[in-house]
Amino acid sequence: MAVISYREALRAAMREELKRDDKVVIMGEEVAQFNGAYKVTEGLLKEFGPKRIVDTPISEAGFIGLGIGASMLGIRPVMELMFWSFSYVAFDQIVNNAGNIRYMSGGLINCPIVIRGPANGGTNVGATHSHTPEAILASHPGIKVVCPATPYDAKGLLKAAIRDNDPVYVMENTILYNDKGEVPDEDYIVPLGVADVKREGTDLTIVAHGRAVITSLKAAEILEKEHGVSVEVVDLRSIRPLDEETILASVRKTHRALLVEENKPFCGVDAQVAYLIQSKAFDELDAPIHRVSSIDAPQIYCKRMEDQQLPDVNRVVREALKVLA
Amino acid sequence: MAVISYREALRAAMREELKRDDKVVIMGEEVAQFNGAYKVTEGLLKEFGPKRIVDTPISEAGFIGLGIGASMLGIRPVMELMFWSFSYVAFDQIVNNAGNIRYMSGGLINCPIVIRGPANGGTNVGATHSHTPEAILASHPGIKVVCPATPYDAKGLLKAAIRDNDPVYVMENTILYNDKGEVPDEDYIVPLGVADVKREGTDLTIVAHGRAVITSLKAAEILEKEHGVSVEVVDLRSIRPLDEETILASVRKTHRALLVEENKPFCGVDAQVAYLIQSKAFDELDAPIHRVSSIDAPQIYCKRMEDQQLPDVNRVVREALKVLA
Amino acid sequence: MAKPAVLTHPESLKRPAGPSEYAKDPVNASMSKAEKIALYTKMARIRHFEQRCIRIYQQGKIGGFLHLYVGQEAVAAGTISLLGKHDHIITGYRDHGHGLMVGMGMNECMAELTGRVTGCSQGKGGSMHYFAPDKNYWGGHGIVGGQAPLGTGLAYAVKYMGLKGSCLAYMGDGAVNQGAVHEAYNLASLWDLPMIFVVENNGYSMGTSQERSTAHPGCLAKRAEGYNMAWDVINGHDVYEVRAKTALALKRAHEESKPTVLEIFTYRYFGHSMADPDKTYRDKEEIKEYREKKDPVLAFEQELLREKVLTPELSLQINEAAMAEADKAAVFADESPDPTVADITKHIYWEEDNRGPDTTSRGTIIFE
Amino acid sequence: MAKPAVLTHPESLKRPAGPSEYAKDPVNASMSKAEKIALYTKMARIRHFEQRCIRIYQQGKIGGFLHLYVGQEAVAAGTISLLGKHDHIITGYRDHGHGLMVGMGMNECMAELTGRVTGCSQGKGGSMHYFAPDKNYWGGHGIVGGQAPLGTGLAYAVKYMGLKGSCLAYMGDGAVNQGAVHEAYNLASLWDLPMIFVVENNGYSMGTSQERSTAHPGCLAKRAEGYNMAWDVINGHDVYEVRAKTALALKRAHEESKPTVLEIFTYRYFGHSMADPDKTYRDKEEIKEYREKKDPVLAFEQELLREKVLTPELSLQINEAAMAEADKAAVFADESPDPTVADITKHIYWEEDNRGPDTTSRGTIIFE
Ligand SMILES: Cc1ncc(C[n+]2csc(CCOP(=O)(O)OP(=O)(O)O)c2C)c(N)n1
Ligand SMILES: Cc1ncc(C[n+]2csc(CCOP(=O)(O)OP(=O)(O)O)c2C)c(N)n1
Ligand SMILES: [Mg+2]
Ligand SMILES: [Mg+2]
Repeated sequence: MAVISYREALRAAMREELKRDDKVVIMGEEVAQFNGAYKVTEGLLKEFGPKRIVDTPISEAGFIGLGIGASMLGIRPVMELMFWSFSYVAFDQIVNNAGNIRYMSGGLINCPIVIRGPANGGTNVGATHSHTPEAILASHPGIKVVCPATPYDAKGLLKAAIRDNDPVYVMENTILYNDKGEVPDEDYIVPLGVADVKREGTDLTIVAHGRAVITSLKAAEILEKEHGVSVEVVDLRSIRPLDEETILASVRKTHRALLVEENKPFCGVDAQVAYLIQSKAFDELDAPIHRVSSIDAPQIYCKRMEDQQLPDVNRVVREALKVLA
Repeated sequence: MAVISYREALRAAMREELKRDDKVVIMGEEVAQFNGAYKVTEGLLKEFGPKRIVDTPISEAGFIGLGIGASMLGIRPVMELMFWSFSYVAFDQIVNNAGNIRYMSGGLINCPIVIRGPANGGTNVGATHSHTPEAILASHPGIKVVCPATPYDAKGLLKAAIRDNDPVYVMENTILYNDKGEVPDEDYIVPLGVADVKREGTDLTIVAHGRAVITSLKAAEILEKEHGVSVEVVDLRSIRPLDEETILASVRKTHRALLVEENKPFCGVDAQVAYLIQSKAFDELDAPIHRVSSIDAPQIYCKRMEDQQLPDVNRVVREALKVLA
Repeated sequence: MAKPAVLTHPESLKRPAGPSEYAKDPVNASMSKAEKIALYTKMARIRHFEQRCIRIYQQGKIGGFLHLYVGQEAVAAGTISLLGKHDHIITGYRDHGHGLMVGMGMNECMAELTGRVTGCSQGKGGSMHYFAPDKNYWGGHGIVGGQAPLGTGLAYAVKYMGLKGSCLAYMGDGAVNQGAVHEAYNLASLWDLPMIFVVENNGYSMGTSQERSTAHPGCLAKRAEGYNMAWDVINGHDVYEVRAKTALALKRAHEESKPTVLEIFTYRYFGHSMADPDKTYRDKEEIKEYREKKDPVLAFEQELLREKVLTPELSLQINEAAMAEADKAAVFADESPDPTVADITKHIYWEEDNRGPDTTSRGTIIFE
Repeated sequence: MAKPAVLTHPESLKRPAGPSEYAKDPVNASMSKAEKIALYTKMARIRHFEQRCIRIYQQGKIGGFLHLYVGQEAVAAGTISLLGKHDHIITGYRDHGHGLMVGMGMNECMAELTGRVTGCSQGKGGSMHYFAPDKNYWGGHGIVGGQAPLGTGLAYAVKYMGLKGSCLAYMGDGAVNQGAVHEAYNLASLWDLPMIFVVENNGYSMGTSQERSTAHPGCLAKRAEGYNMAWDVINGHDVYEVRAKTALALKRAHEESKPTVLEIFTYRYFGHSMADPDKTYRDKEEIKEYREKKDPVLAFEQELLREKVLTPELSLQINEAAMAEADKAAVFADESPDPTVADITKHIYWEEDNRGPDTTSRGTIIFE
């Protein structure tokens, strides 16, 4: 197994799928000649040429709508949003066109489209560029959403997404792009809807997704070392479909749950997970479920404060101790 | 007190505020000459003239952005979206411009804008026209959202919204437009963030908003008559701000909660309410919280099935009995 | 800058319909008698289908929107009659005429309106959401202007696959002010896509006359120039003219892979939808004048009578057959079953509808 | 339709800067010596402020984006120097130049970049989000094109209040392909708003040359014709030309309440943002040519030296003062405190920031 970065893992997923299926097209702002705003698509233009790797104007509604239309005829566009925040100017396309057309046509049409790009705070770019729309998109039936936290998952989920015949929205995290991890050389996918127990434990379940998984793993370490608490960390990986069984199995074991996400709290993914747990494992719970989310404000610019706004290791540890109290 | 319709109540709110403050402008598609797609603004053009009541092209991003810009200079636009579903083509304006500009300017700017219109299913118009975005909008700090269920609340909340110095999004329901109720002749407002106990009871708390309140009240009637159960119905009225105290006070009294909304279940408003209750009244709960939402699919066109897809009285009764079991 | 004369809905359009100047255009002259009769038959079928829908609506069998195409038949008929195997179409919510033109049956169309499982979209789409991808018809879209980027994507796919085809995206005169349309214009022109944007200018978007919604330099199609794109304006009351000018755009798409904007002047006789009382924004007189002097179905009938392609008897027969077909479709719709509650959660995801040993997607995807 | 010759970035722009043809234009000829010196000083201040920012960025004190205005100074300087009490401006994320031009201090601007509470937006907005509403400056917007409708709303408000004013909304050459811009064009023209859309065409949107992003009929401003709107193109290396032609648009706004699109050809010397390695999409030679032959600050300096308004000594003094001011601002930013954790939840809602006996809003509005 090679050790590669999250960025390289995403690129490898695209390369392999571009080779496997000539209907796969990479499209987005600056993905080709500029090699990607975050260099995720670096080198692809050179390798696959301008028919497969396509630069677009700054017209998200237009080019994403175009990609969805093309997908109806069997093209498999993998669209890059420079930031998922820009999905707000293409929201109608992303929800109504990709998410509803199968339903409204009584199953006559499907949209095998992937939209990917970073959806995260923590990079000192302010409120309009730091949205994390996984919950609001996943709240629309017809849509699938995944949030990889590691290079392994990034590659496996993106490959699964490209092969999936429904619209799959892949939310990455710029802060993870340089993170390294082991990634198999053989072809593999990570199926959608399968959570991953990233760390086993017995006293407390932490459910997280995206970079919050990394934060939670660090917190689990500290909780173990400094507080003698055995924490299980469940990485959702996929928001919709959601692996309810793995969450519940863990809670049935530990009887306590802390939910961590970098999203804002109101109606975040973890509101739904909290409802799930209390609804299906009510009698198993020894304490109320707690959540750690971003501090509930538009993303602040000041980097030092933004680091506080996002869930950090300290806050997770503190909140975990409250659940354990 | 006059008995007037929900539609008339909304119109009365706008008339009174148009008279009270000459910075108030009504703007939207077909609001003036056509008298409103749903006749909410009927007669206003005649009474106030074309400077105050303005028809727009079909350019939601454009005219809502324009309204937000005008509001920064002190105009108080009350924008009609023919359907809140169309907010998806103006999502960036609605979230980033109206919701974030105060924050990003460090408090130098505020946007006293109201956007109103129907956000509901049940009218046989299919998936793209039946979105209920109260949760996804309210999930963004910077935004306020209210969902009136009665003529009294419709008038009082809309007037409060117009006088509020922040962006307030008023989600109405076309099915309620003809509902009648008592509305005082004197000037009044319903403050944002205050829930209303629409029915008192001791055995079960139903939390609802929008038309689900009406459904829940009917269900409460049946539960009382046919099952001898005393149900308290809490109408949220306001989604953000949220009256957590009233919800918790009711649950502390009844020890059981059923949450009803016409939204889709994943990360709906009631996911957040469920989290709130289990977090702040964990020991008070005698049974898991249940939820009744729309069946989790894009809105179906077939009217008979759409009536099943939405929470109906039977489903609420059935689910209530489960919570009480 | 002086405001140029307004070209939209020019007075000339209202003159009594005479013989078409475009009868001798090669695409029309080359039509066989049978083809002409078939085209007329299709226009008559749209007319009668729509009129039959009114009754169904009035009987309370449709609760939502019903946007009728009566008066605009020559637009769908003229353009779609030219299309070949790799030409695709997509439109807005006023989509019945296009559906019948591509060959959808009246039964499935009628049953969709009343929400039956036998409807073209199994009762899930309704009037605004007809689809027949097997006939290159990609809907039926309810969000104004949303079809423009999608259609541009169909054209992109056709080009990507190396096929000699195109996509026609239809929209109204009000739709041209949606941002998505503008973005699609730029993409189609920038990437040389075989795309035809058809603006069906019926003079109104709901209750807003075109002059009240759109700033333009004489006509809406001319906006194409801002994107270095070809354009034309067409009298949409004359199906021959529609065919002649659309043929040029199709040629441009097929042979040069270049887009075009076509603005077709037309008129709707009924309100925006059946819910529109149609009292605030136009004169009854105006409607009467169009109906009497410019009706596209009658005009084509007259044309074909003059050409001796049609006889009054044959015409009567065609119209009666269309009415009978619509009546039968209404019965079919009435007698068809509804979808079931279990159907509500079908057709959301391809992977769920087609679960098999290869399906990799797991977990909960429908929530409670 | 033949593709017209591309007018954007015409070769003529690259000729060595000579005396300005527009020096004698009334708006320039009528300037006092002091006004000319003040204008030059402002341009020099922008230049030195931006160059000082580079160092701060390189020192790692800015983690996010930093989009520099170096090379484009004459655009903000020329246009904003003409504005009066009821003229408002709004722009995109390349917003420092505009901020300094309306009179923002270097201190608050520099401190905003490093996220200090003394910044113009209290460290909440950053480089892309400068605001000074007291100086009619409405930001600083990060979403490409989003400022166009907002600006149109400012123009609407000015007109609504019966004031003789306007709004200038600045955007880049890439921004013109956003739907929101097109919708704003239509609204501004349809409603006769005192609006000026300024397209700062610097030839590239990030790494995409203008030809690769935009289909156009020779220039971007010409799209205005599709909306029956006036337009003009301007050499943005000559601040006198910018003033002369903008003055006409302002007159149109003030006296006729009509909108204009102005396309101003300009050039940025640095990468799109400091994160752009600037290696894939243009030649170093191209940058060199612009810097050496067309620099707007140097050109204006030369002009004023020729006019004997400026002496080499005075110019040196002005530039040194600007550098010193920028240095001091950098120190100010360094020494300023951060916002606090408690500040994170301030400035979200006006009603919360201004709670008093009259506040009606209750309930939980910030969640955990
Ligand atoms: C984005 C959006 N805004 C508003 C509507 C409501 N609406 C439906 S049709 C229509 C008028 C469209 O007029 P036009 O484009 O001229 O088409 P026509 O109805 O005349 O065929 C409006 C405002 C919508 N469906 N989508
Ligand atoms: C809607 C949206 N899409 C993409 C971006 C990312 N982005 C920021 S600036 C930019 C290029 C804009 O170029 P141009 O309009 O020419 O302005 P310039 O940077 O040259 O001043 C892009 C793609 C964004 N901020 N917003
Ligand atoms: Mg129309
Ligand atoms: Mg540029």
